[in-house]
Amino acid sequence: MDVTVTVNGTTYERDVEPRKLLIHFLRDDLDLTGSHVGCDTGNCGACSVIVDGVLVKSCMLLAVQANGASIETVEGLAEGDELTPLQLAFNEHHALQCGYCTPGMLMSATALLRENPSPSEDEIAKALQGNICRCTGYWNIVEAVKSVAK
Amino acid sequence: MLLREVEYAKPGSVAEALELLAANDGARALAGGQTLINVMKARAASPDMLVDLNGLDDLTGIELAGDGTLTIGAMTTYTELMGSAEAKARPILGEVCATIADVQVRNRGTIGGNVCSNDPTNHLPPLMVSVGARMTIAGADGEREVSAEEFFLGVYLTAVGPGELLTRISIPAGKKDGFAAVTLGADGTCIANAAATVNGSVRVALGCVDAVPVIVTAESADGVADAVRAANLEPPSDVHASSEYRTHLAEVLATRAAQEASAR
Amino acid sequence: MNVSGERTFAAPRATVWQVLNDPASMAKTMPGVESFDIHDDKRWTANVKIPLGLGGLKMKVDMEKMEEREPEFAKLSVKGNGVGAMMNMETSFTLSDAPEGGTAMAWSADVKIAGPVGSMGQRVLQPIVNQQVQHVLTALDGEVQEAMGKTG
Amino acid sequence: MIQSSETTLAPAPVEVQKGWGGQSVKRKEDKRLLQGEGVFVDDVKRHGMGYLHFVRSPYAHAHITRVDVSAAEAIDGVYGTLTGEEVAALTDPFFQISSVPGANIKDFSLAVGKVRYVGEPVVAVVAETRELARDASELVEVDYEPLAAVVDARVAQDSDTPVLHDDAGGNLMWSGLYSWGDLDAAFAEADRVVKIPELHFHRFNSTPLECDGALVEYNRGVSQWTIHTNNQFPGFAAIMMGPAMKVGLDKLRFVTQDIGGGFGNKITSHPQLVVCCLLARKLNRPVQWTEWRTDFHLSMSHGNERWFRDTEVAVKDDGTLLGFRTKALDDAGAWLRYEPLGGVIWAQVTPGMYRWKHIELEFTQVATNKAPVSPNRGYSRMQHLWFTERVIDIVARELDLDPVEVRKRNYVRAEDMPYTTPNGCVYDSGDYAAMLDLALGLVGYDSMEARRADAKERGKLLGVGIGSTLDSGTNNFGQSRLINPELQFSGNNEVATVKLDIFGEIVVTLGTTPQGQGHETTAAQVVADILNCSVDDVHVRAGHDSYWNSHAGFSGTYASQFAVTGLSAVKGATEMLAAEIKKLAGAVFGGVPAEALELADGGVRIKESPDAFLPFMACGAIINANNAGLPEDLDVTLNCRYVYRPPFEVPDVETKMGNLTLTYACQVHVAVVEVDPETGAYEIVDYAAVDDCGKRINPQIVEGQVMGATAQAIGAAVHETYEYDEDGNLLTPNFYDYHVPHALDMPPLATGAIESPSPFTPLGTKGMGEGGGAGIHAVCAAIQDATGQIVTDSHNPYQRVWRLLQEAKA
Repeated sequence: MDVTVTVNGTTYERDVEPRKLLIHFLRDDLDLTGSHVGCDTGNCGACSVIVDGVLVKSCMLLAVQANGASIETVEGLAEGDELTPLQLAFNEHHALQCGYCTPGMLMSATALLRENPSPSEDEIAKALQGNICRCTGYWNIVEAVKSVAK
Repeated sequence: MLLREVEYAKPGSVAEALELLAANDGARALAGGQTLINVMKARAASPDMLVDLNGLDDLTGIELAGDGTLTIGAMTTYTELMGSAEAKARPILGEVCATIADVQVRNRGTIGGNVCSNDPTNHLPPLMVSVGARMTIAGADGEREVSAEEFFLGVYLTAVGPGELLTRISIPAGKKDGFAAVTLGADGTCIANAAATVNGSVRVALGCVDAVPVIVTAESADGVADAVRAANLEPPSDVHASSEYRTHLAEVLATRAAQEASAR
Repeated sequence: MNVSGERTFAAPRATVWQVLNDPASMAKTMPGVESFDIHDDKRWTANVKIPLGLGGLKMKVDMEKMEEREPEFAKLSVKGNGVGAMMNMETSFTLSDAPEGGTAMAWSADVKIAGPVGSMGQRVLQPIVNQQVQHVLTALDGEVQEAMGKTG
Repeated sequence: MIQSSETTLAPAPVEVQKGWGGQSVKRKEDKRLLQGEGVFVDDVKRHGMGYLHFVRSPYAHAHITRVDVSAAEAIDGVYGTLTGEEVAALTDPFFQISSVPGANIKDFSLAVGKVRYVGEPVVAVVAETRELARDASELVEVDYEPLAAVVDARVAQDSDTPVLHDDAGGNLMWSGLYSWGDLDAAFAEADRVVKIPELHFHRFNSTPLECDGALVEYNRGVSQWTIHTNNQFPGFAAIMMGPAMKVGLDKLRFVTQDIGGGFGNKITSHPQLVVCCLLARKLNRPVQWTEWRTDFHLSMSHGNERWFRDTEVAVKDDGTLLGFRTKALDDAGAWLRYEPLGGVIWAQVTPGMYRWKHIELEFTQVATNKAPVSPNRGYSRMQHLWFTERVIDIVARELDLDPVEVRKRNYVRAEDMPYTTPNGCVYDSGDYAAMLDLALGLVGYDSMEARRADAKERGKLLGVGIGSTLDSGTNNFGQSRLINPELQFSGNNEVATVKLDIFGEIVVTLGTTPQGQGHETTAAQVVADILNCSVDDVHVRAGHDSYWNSHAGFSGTYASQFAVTGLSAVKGATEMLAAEIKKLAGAVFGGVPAEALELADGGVRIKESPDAFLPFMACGAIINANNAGLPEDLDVTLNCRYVYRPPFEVPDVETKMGNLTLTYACQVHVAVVEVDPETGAYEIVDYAAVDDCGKRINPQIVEGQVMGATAQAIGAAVHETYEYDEDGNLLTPNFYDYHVPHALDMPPLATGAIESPSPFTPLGTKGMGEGGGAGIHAVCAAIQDATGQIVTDSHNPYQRVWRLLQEAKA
């Protein structure tokens, strides 16, 4: 089936099998390998992206379902080499180690901050509940997000 | 990961969706996909065709009638329900939805999908039973309505037959509700849960203990534990809970839910 | 997983025995049978599609009668091979004359399920198995009644 | 949510770095990872590559009676398959570390003739797309004849138990008796003998978020494979794969950039890598393999499950520990992929943190129909340390003593350092009692009784528990000879190269395969301090490539050693480079001796006349591109390779004595839990983690490691378990049932640090990446405190706590 999506401002048109998950479409067909796969049951959130303004796990959405959508992924956060305050805060607070969960974490935190620019610590943890990190224990991730909260 | 081949259809109306479902034996409705897609990844089930209900306006929306009855479109997401001013009329709904999985799942997962999958660990089947929800099912011959009690038939099986769709859920007015669960970590997989509603007497629906929610009633919260014992539950054992432990949790959680409901 | 139970049929033992030992009648009691092949009086094969709410589970099921003592006892081995699941079941039943008339059947089954479906967890599988068993027993009742109709 | 406190102790005079070392320099690797520009193994693509999917066993134990791949191969887009039969013809079984009987098993990269655990790879299928490869794998017909399975190590050696490996003649894989000191004397001297019938350390692992994978290319012209993989110990993979594939190690090139977590779990992917290699050659195209989560849970690197049985502890009435004897029974799963090294690795921490003098441990490892075990963060020591901690708390309870006092009475004391253990290991430095005080202070231990009363009012049972462990780092591989005296391994090594390139770039290559430990950053800190430049001027190459010539036999990232082996190699290479730069400058300046020169401001200058300055750019250019006229005997390349070799002797095979590890970082954790007595559900309401890893090059990275180890320990203690049913089906094959901690599950954390530099390492550092699993015990002890019942399992889900409470009532 023909699928047209706009990812980080660029429009792509591809022919895909209906069974292809959005995450595989992004990674394999569009070569946007920033979003990752860490599980096969929709638990880990490493594939989190924002579709038409809504934070979703791209492993529980078919690529054909995203037809016509505007998608934001980790690759689109920074303007060129200019990291966002959130990305800088992750560096400042050592909120990443292996970096595999990081793209999903950043997307979840980005979605949170758009909706709630001054989240409490509990609200941050609740917003990151869908993203598994096995390296950091989350404390520094929460600190990083807190540091850019208004 | 990696689904089997499947056809995909995106109907423009409920009628078209019903036609597609009726015409294709192996077709399944795709709601939020937060359960179905995962089951398909495991290839534990592989429908021949997915009929995508996303975008069908007739299946969304939350209305509050003058008598306090809430009518919720089956494709309403948990997030939409949590944010709905109308849904605050029955506060337990938003409260329970807020504990389902995580933000991403709540953004996609739908009320209709939750009840139609009727996984024994889901939160909404017992809640729908305790609040006395009524489910509207559309088919080729029009619509019919069944009570939540009649709706749940088995694991992954409901009164929604081949060629049919759950279109909306209506919930009568009320506030005296409670919900209690033991989960694997915060908002994790459910080990046992219970939903209670006080309407004169107490009505509790127990989740995770059988293929469908088990109803017990009592005069007051104090009598709930006895009522659960009298139900002679034989819940399944699994890695998280033996049948004995689940039986015990059912009793404790039923009482807690009933106490919460009574206290409102 | 072990499941067992007892059931009484309003029919003489010979009729119940006949139904239970007729592959064609048994086929009618199984959920979602799409085709059925009888190899000999001890072995038969069914292609089934077990109806699950999320989509049917297709399985090729081989049955073999391991033991029988007419008209009271039989033991069957059932091996199912599906893409999402493998099932191994040993089931047996004992018939006796019920005190209040009719035939009493005591049955038990040891069911093992492996593969992706198996990984869905006991809390899902156990209710599903119970559900399918109920389906079989209800259908069995119907078959026995039908056999009564034919013979009576 | 987080609070920190720090103390510095310097019991021994140690030269430590000044300047960049010791600063929390922001990580150099973060930028690419934050932009989604890391390169993980599944990101690597090649033209015409085929995707590999494994057909896996649905049975825990079965004979394979028939394999038919014809239907799969007939599909359009399927490139080919590989069966166990082909593997058996093309390769030799993997080399076994074990002595007999484990030495006799025949381990191939696909199941041959028999399957031994659910999820074992049986056939590999390669196709044009990922989906198609899986489709085709469903068409591979395999007939099995199921056999009874053994899933409980305790009955594995019974006569009526099925045998996994007929070649081994039974399920016993390895056994050995370790006995040090004088047990009889200890028990004669004891006032009390505390008996503990059985303790169980459960099966789990660290579940790195990225699963295993590879992209393998075969270069037919030079008969050589390039293996892009996230294997974290390519040196080990190579020595397993080369002999099996009957090729020299130079034919196996390992390339890695970013790895999505390892924790030891990515050491033993060599069987899958062999399959990829064979198929890349057979099909003459690049082969890509990505392991999915369920595959990982079913088949990869479970941590060693261990039972401690018939334990007897000799103690004095005042709580002085004299000695213990126990029988450790280790469940290896179906294959020995790194085992039975777990049978000796624990001996690095034989007495735990205590001054026990007399110890006897009978170690037995058996095979079961479960996934093979392999190293997991805290490998084998964690099990043993949990055991020693459990003994302390059980003894304290039996003697009605305070667990804090029993610990302090028996801890190895600061003044005893360096301390030689009964088996000849040397604890380098530390003050365990001071760490405990710090940790207790962080949770407000003094006010615990008031909190207990407050919890009781709210209907909760409060408990507080301690876990004190060692993270022994930098292995002496000579300990493998205690397992198998025939083995020719000993010592350890790691390599770094540091060079000055043509435009003066400082380029560092490491032999390691980091998975988030920040090696690019800490290596740059060490280099910058020696070359007296900025960390921004140091380019540490990302990842690992065995063709960079910067790897040694033991290269990799495992076993808590980078801060010692890796950074010492970096230090050595950088010092060589610094000396060469001075030598070159001396020649350029016309015979100025090295002592008169100094490195500063991105160049080298004469101390007395700083205007005589040669920038690094000039140095690099002269040697690399403008070298005419240089003195003939000037042996300067500005490309320095250094191999760090820690000071080790070969352990004594007879007495099993020897120094098995160079450094001992230490952790003291305290957990406070509140139990809901009606459900057994509990919450960790307070947590303190105090760590001492000697000199910290980058305190923030160190704290990050401590936090991660803490979270993993909490996860293991409360939720994470690989549990099997009696037929050998894994009941927790995904994150739905294998619950790892999420953000909302984390307790408030207070961290503390003490620095007691190691006197044995060039930088005063100690390896510290694994943590010792202190948190697992802290939670167990807290539950024991809250319920009043002895905790005998390392895993305490709500259900088990509820049962403990039922037992307390009864």
